[in-house]
Amino acid sequence: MDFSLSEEQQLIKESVDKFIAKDYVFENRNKILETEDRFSRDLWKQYAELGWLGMALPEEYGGFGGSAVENMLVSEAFGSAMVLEPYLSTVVMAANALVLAGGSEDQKKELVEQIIAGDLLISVAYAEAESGYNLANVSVTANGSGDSYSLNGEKIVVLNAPSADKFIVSARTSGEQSDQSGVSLFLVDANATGVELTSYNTMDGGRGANITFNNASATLLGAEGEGFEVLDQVIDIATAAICAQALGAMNTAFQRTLEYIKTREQFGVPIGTFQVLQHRLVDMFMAVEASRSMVYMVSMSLASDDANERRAAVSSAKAFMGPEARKVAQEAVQIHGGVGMTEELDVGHYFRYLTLFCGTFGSTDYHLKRFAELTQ
Amino acid sequence: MDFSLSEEQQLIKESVDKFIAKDYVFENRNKILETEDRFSRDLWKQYAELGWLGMALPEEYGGFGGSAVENMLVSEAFGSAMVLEPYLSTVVMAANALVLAGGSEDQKKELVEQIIAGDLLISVAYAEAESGYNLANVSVTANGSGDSYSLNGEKIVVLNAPSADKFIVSARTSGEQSDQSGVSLFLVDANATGVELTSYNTMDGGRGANITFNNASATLLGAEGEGFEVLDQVIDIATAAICAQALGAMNTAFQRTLEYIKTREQFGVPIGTFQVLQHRLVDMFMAVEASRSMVYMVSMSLASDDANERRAAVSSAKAFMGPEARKVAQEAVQIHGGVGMTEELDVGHYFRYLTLFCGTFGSTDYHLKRFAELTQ
Amino acid sequence: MNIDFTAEELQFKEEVREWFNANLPADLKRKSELGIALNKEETQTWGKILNSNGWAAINWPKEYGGTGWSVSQKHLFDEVRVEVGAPNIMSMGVAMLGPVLHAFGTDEQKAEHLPRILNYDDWWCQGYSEPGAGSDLASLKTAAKLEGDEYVVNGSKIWTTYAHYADKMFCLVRTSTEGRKQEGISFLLLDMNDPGMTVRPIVSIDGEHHLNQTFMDDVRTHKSNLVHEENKGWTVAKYLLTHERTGIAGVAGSKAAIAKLKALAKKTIVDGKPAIENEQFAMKIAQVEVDLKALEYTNFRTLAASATGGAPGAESSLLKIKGTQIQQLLAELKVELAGYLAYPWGTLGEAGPEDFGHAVASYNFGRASTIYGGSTEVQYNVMSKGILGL
Amino acid sequence: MNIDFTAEELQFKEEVREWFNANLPADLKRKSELGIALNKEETQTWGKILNSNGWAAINWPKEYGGTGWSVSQKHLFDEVRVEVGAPNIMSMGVAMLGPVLHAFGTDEQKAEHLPRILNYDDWWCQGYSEPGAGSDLASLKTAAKLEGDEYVVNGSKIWTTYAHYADKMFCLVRTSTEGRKQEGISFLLLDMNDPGMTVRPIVSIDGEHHLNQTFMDDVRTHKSNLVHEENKGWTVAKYLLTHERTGIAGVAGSKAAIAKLKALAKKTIVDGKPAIENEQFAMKIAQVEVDLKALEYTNFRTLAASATGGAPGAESSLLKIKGTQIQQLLAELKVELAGYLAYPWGTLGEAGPEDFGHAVASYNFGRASTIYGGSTEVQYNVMSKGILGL
Repeated sequence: MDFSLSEEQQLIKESVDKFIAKDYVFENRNKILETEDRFSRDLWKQYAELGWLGMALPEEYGGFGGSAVENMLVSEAFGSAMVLEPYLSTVVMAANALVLAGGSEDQKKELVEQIIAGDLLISVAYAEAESGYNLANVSVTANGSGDSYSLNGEKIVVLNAPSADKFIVSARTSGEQSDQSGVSLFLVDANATGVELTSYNTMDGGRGANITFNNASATLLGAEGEGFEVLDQVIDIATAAICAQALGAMNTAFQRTLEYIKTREQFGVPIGTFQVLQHRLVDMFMAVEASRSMVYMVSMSLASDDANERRAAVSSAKAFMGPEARKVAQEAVQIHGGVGMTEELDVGHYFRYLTLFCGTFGSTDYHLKRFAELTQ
Repeated sequence: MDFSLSEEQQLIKESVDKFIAKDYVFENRNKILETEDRFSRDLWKQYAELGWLGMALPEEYGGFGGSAVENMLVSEAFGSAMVLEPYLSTVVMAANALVLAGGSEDQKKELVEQIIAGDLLISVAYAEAESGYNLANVSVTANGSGDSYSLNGEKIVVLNAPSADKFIVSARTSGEQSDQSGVSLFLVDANATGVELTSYNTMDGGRGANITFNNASATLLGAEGEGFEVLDQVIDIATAAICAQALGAMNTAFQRTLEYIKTREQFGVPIGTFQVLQHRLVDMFMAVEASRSMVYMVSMSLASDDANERRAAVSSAKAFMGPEARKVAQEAVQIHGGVGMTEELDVGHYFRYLTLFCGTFGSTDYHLKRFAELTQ
Repeated sequence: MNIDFTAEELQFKEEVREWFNANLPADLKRKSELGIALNKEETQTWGKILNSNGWAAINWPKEYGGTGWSVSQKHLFDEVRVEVGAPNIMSMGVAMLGPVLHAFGTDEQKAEHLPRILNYDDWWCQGYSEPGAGSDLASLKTAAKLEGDEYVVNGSKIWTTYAHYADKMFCLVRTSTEGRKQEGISFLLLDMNDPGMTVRPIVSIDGEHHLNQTFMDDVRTHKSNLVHEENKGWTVAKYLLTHERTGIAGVAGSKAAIAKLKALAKKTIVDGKPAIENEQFAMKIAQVEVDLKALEYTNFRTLAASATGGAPGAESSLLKIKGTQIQQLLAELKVELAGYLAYPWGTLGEAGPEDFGHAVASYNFGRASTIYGGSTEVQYNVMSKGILGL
Repeated sequence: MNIDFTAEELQFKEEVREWFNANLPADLKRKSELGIALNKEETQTWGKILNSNGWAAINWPKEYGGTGWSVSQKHLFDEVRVEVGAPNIMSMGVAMLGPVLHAFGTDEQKAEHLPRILNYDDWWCQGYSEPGAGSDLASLKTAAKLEGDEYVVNGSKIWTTYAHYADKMFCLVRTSTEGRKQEGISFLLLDMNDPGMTVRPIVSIDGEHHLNQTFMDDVRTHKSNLVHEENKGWTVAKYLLTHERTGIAGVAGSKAAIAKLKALAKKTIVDGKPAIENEQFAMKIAQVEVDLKALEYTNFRTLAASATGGAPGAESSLLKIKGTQIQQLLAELKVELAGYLAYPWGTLGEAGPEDFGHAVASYNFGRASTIYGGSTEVQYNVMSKGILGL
C-alpha cells in the first residue's frame, strides 16, 4: 500500500499542473470555444510534443509505458480546467481500444503511433438510442468477413466525432441484441461512403455527433465476436479517467466557492462567517477528499488481472462520485447565487461539466447495481 | 376541500389534549411502566367512560359513529405522550376487524360493545417470522368448518398480547403461502388449549408476545378464505392511526428540542444562536408540518370507496413519514447531546417510539413500492 | 374535514378545461410542455387571449379586473392549466406591480397602468437586485434625486428578467442615506425608453438570455411616478412578500411534470425495457410524488388558513423551500432519464426525442429557483426567526 | 502508487489470524459478533490474553510495551481482529492515559501505572465532561485545591463510561480561575476507592448501564498524582486530540459489519425470498459499502501521511464524521432488516434469531458516536476553522 508518486510521476504532475494554471485559464478556454473545432489543434500538437499523449500507453506501441496513475494525473489536471482537446476520446478510449483489441499488430501500432504523435484523431462510437449503459446492447450490425465488412445502424453521442479522422465502432456480428458474445469492434474512416454525421455542440463546450452507418465499409479490430471484453475494459479505463477529470473539476469548483465566501460580503460581513455556509464548505471539502481517495483507488485497481475486481473498483468509484460531483456542482452554483447562474463566470461551466459526468459511462444507479452484483 | 374540525371534533380534541397534558406527563408514564401490564387498567376504564374507545366506531355497534378524523385526533394526542394503553391494538385494529369482517352480527356486536365499554382486550395476530409485511403471506393453518376450526403455526410480535383476552388471527384455509385468497380470520381465546405465548417487553414500553398455536380451537370471523381484504383494510386504518401517533411524538420531540436549544448554553451563549442548529430546527419543524399534512390527507382518504385509492393514500403517508420521523428522532437525540442518550429524559423514549414506527405495518421501502405499483 | 371538492367546483374545473382546449394555440402548448420559455410576442398573444376571457390576473380583486375566485377555484384553475399544457406566463406586471398599485397606487397610477398590464400592452420588469447586494436587498445604492418635478436616477440593477423585452420598470431606489438602510428607499416607475437607460444581456447557464444588467445614467422621471411616499419603498417591497402567493409552492406544475416524467419513462427504452421498469428509477419518481403530496396538502392547509384570514407569513417560506426542491429534483430525474442525450446542446429534437431536447437546459436554469425570490438560505433564516423565535 | 500489501505484510496478517483463532474464547467471540459489550471480568480476561502476547497496546511505543508496528501492520491487525470476531475492548488506560503518561508522566508515574494498564490490572475511567458543559469542555468547574501535600477535589463528572467498573480515574480539574478558562486546568489521577467518591448509574437508551455521573466530595489525593504541571492540563488534553488515532474511522469494524449484514440479509427470508434479493435493500447496502471504500482509502491516505511525519490534525475530523455516519447507517439497516423483531426488548434470541436480539440496542447506543469525543457539529467547526480558514 503506497500512495506516493514516483519521481517521474511527480515531474509529469508538476508540468501538467503548471501548463493548466498558466495557459488554460478561463478566458483562453473561452476563445477556443469560439473556434469551429471547439478545441485547439495547436495545443494538441503541443501535448504530443510534451509527451502527454503517449504517457500511459505501452512502449511497444510508441508510448512511454506509464500506468493508469499517469493517466490519472493528466486527467485530473485537464478536468480542473475543463480542457477541450480530445484526450479522453482519442488517447484514453481509442488508443487503449487499439492496444487491447487482438489482431494485426502492424496496423494497430501504426495507428497508435500516429495518435501519440498528435496526427490522428479517433472517436469510439458505442452508445445507441436504446442501449442505456449496457455495452453489450448493440443493434448496429456488421456483415462480411476478412477485410471486408459493412456496417448498418446508428450510434449516438459520439464525442469529438466531427473532428475525428476515424471511428472505432461496436457492432453486432452474431447473437441477440444484448448478448456479450457477438459484439465486434471495427475501424471506420470518417469520410467513408455511408457514414453520416448529425453534429452538434455539447453542453460541456465540446462537439459531438450521432452517426448513421449505411453499408459503410469497415475493418475488423481483433477477433470477430469478441469485442465486448475489450470495450468493457476500455470504458472502465475511461471511467477512471473521467473520475479523475471530475475530481479536478470538483476541486476547482470547491476552491472558487471557498474564495468567494471569504470575500463576498452581505449584511456587512463576509458570507463565510455564516456557520451554515461554513459547514457546507466542509461538506464540499469532504466530497473532494473522499473523491480523491476513490480516484487513487480506482487508478491503482485498473492494473488488476481480475476483470471483476477491476469492474467492482470502477463501479464503486463512479457510483460514489456521481452524487458527490452533483452535490459540489449544485452547491457551487447555489452559494455563488446569481453570478453562479451566468455564462460569464466559470462556476456555471463546472456545473455543466459535472452534470455530464454523472451520466457518462453509466449513471450512479447503473454502477451501484453493477457493484452490488459483483460483490454480493 | 375542508380542513376545519366540526364542533364535536374540536371538543374531543380539547378534552384528549387536556388529559394528556395534565395526566400523562412523563413521570406518570414511568410509573405505569413499572406495573406488570405496563399500561393502566384504571385509565383504560376512564377512556371508556369518556367515550374515547367508541368514538370512531359505527353506531350500530355501540360506537359514536365518528370518522377516521376522530381516530386521528385521539391517536395524535396519544402519540404525543406515548400513551401505553392498548388503544391501537384493541380499538383501532381488533374492533375494526370485527366490524369489517362479514359474519354473525350478534357475536360481533357483543364483542365490539365490550371493547367500547373497556371490558374486553383483543390483539390482532398477523405477522409471521418470514412474512415480511405481506399480509397475504400466511403459513399458520386453520383446518375445520362451521363452528369448529383448529389453528397451527406461529405468529410473532403480537402487541399487547400478554394482556389480551382474545386474539384475532389470520390463518390459511386454502391456497399457496402468499395467495390473497384463502386467508381467513379467526377469533381465539387467549386461554384456549394449544395457545402458548412467549412474552416480552417491547422497546416502546409496551408488552408483546410470539404466539404458537398447537391445534388451538378457533372461531371463524366472516367468510372463509376472504379475510385478506378485511385485514388489509384494518392494517390501512391502523397505519393511518400510527401516522397520527408518530406525528404527535414527532411534534413533542421537536418542541423539546426547540426549548432545549433556547435555554441550553455553551461557549457562553444559548446554542440556539448557532445558525446550523437554527436551520436544523427549521428542518424538524418542516418535517412535522409536512407530516401533519399527510396525516390529514390519509385520515380523510380512509373513507374512500376505492380500495386502491385508500391503499395509495396510506402508503404515501407511511412512506413519507418514515424518513421524516427517523430524522426528527435522530436530530432530537443528537441536538440534546449526552442527555438525549439517557433513559432519564423523555427524548430518548420518543426516539425509540419513532424508531419502531418506521418498521410497523410496512417499512418505508415497502410502502413506497406499494405506492408506485398503485400509481404507475 | 373533507378531502373532496364540491360539485360546483368540479363543474367550474370542467368549464376551465373546455375553455383552454378551445383557446390554447398548439405551438404555445408544445413550447410549454417542453419547458421552453415563450418569447415576447408569444407571451403577449397568450396574455391577450387570457385577458379576453377575464383571466389575465386571477389573483387580482374583482374591482381591478381580477376573477374574485375562491382559493379552491384558483387551485383548480392552476391544475387544469398545467394539465392542458398551457404556459405559465410570468408577468411581473400582473404578479408584482398590480398588487402594489392596488394597495399603494394613486387613482391616476391605477388608471394609467392596470388596464395595460391586464392586456399585456406594457411589459414590466423588476429593478430590485443590484450588483453585490444579493440577498441583502436593502443595501441597494441606485440613487434617485428630486430635481424640480423630476427624479434623476443613477445606478445599476442586475438580474432584471426580460429587461430586453420590457417597456417599463418598477424599481427600488435610494432617496435618502439617513437612518437605517431600509428607511431611505423609494418605489419608482421608469420607462425603458427613457434616455440614459441601457440594458446589457446576461446569458444564463442554460445558454439562453433571460437576464440582464440595467444601467441608469441620469434617467429622468416625473415625480408622479413615485408609488407610495418617498422613503417608504421598503414597506411596499415587504408588502409583496407577505401578500398571498398562491403559486409559490408550484404544486400544479410539479404534478404535471411528474405525470410527464412517468409517461416519458414508460416510452423510453433503456437496455431492453422501459425506464419505468427500472426499480431504482421508479422508486425515485415515487419518492418525489410522495414528497409532492405532502407539499400539496401543506399548500392546501396554508390556503385554507389564509382564506379564513390568516396571513401565510413565514409559512410561505416552507412552501418555497419544498416547492423548489421538488422542481429541481424532477428536472434532475429528467436529465438522468436522458442519459447521453444530456450532451447535445441547443439542438431541440435533432439528436434524439424532442422530450429530451430541453431537459438539461431546464435543469440548469431551474437552479435559479432556490436563489431568486429569497434564496433557500434566506427562507431558513426567515422561518428560524419568524416561526421558531430563534 | 500501489494498492497491494507486501508479502511480509500478508505473512504477518496470516500469523495474527492464526493466533486469534487459537486464543480467542468462544463466548467472547459470540458476544462481540452480536455487538454486546463485554463485562468487566470478560474484558480483563481478554486483555490479559492479549497482553500475554504483547498485544495489549498496539499503538504504544515499543519501549513502553507497545508493538512498534508499522501503519500497515496496525491496519492489518485490526482487519483480522474484526474478521475473526474478536472484541474491540475500549481501555481508557491503553487508549488515553498511556499516551499521556508517555509524553507527560514522571518516571514514578510510568513505573506505577503502565504495567498495570497493559495487564488490565487497573481499570481507568475518564473524568472530562461535566454536567452542563457538553462540547464546551474547558468550562469545567470541578475544583482541586492544594492543601499541604494533597489536592482536595470537589465537583462532579458526567458520562463517565464504566466508572462503576473503574479502579481509577484520570480527570481534568480546575486549579485556578485566573486567565482564560483553558489556563487553570490540571490533569489529575484519582482512586475510585478514595473516600468521597460516589458513582450514580445512568441508563442509556439501549436500556443498559454504560455511563455514570461521578461525584467528588472532598476527595483527597497526593500531589504526586498530578500529571504535567499544575494549570497545564489543557495542553495534556489537547495532545490526545492531535495524537495519532488509527482507529477513529472504524473502517475495519464497519467492513466486518457489512459482511455480517450481507450474510444476514442472505439468510433472512422476507415474504418468500432472501432480503438481499430485495433490490432497494441491496442497493442501500451497496451504497454504504461504496461510502466505506471511500473512507477506507481516505484513512489509508491519512495514515500514509502521518507515517511520513504529517500529523493528522483536522483531517481526523473527517474520518470521525464519516466513520460514525457509516456505523450509524449500518446499525440502521440492521434494524430495518429486523422488521417487527425490533420490538422485543432485552430478549436476546428469545423472540427471533439471535442476530436481531441486540440490533436495536446497538442502533440506539450507536447514536452516541456522533455526540461523544467531539460531536459531529464540533468536528465541522474544527474543519471549517482548521482546514478551510473560515
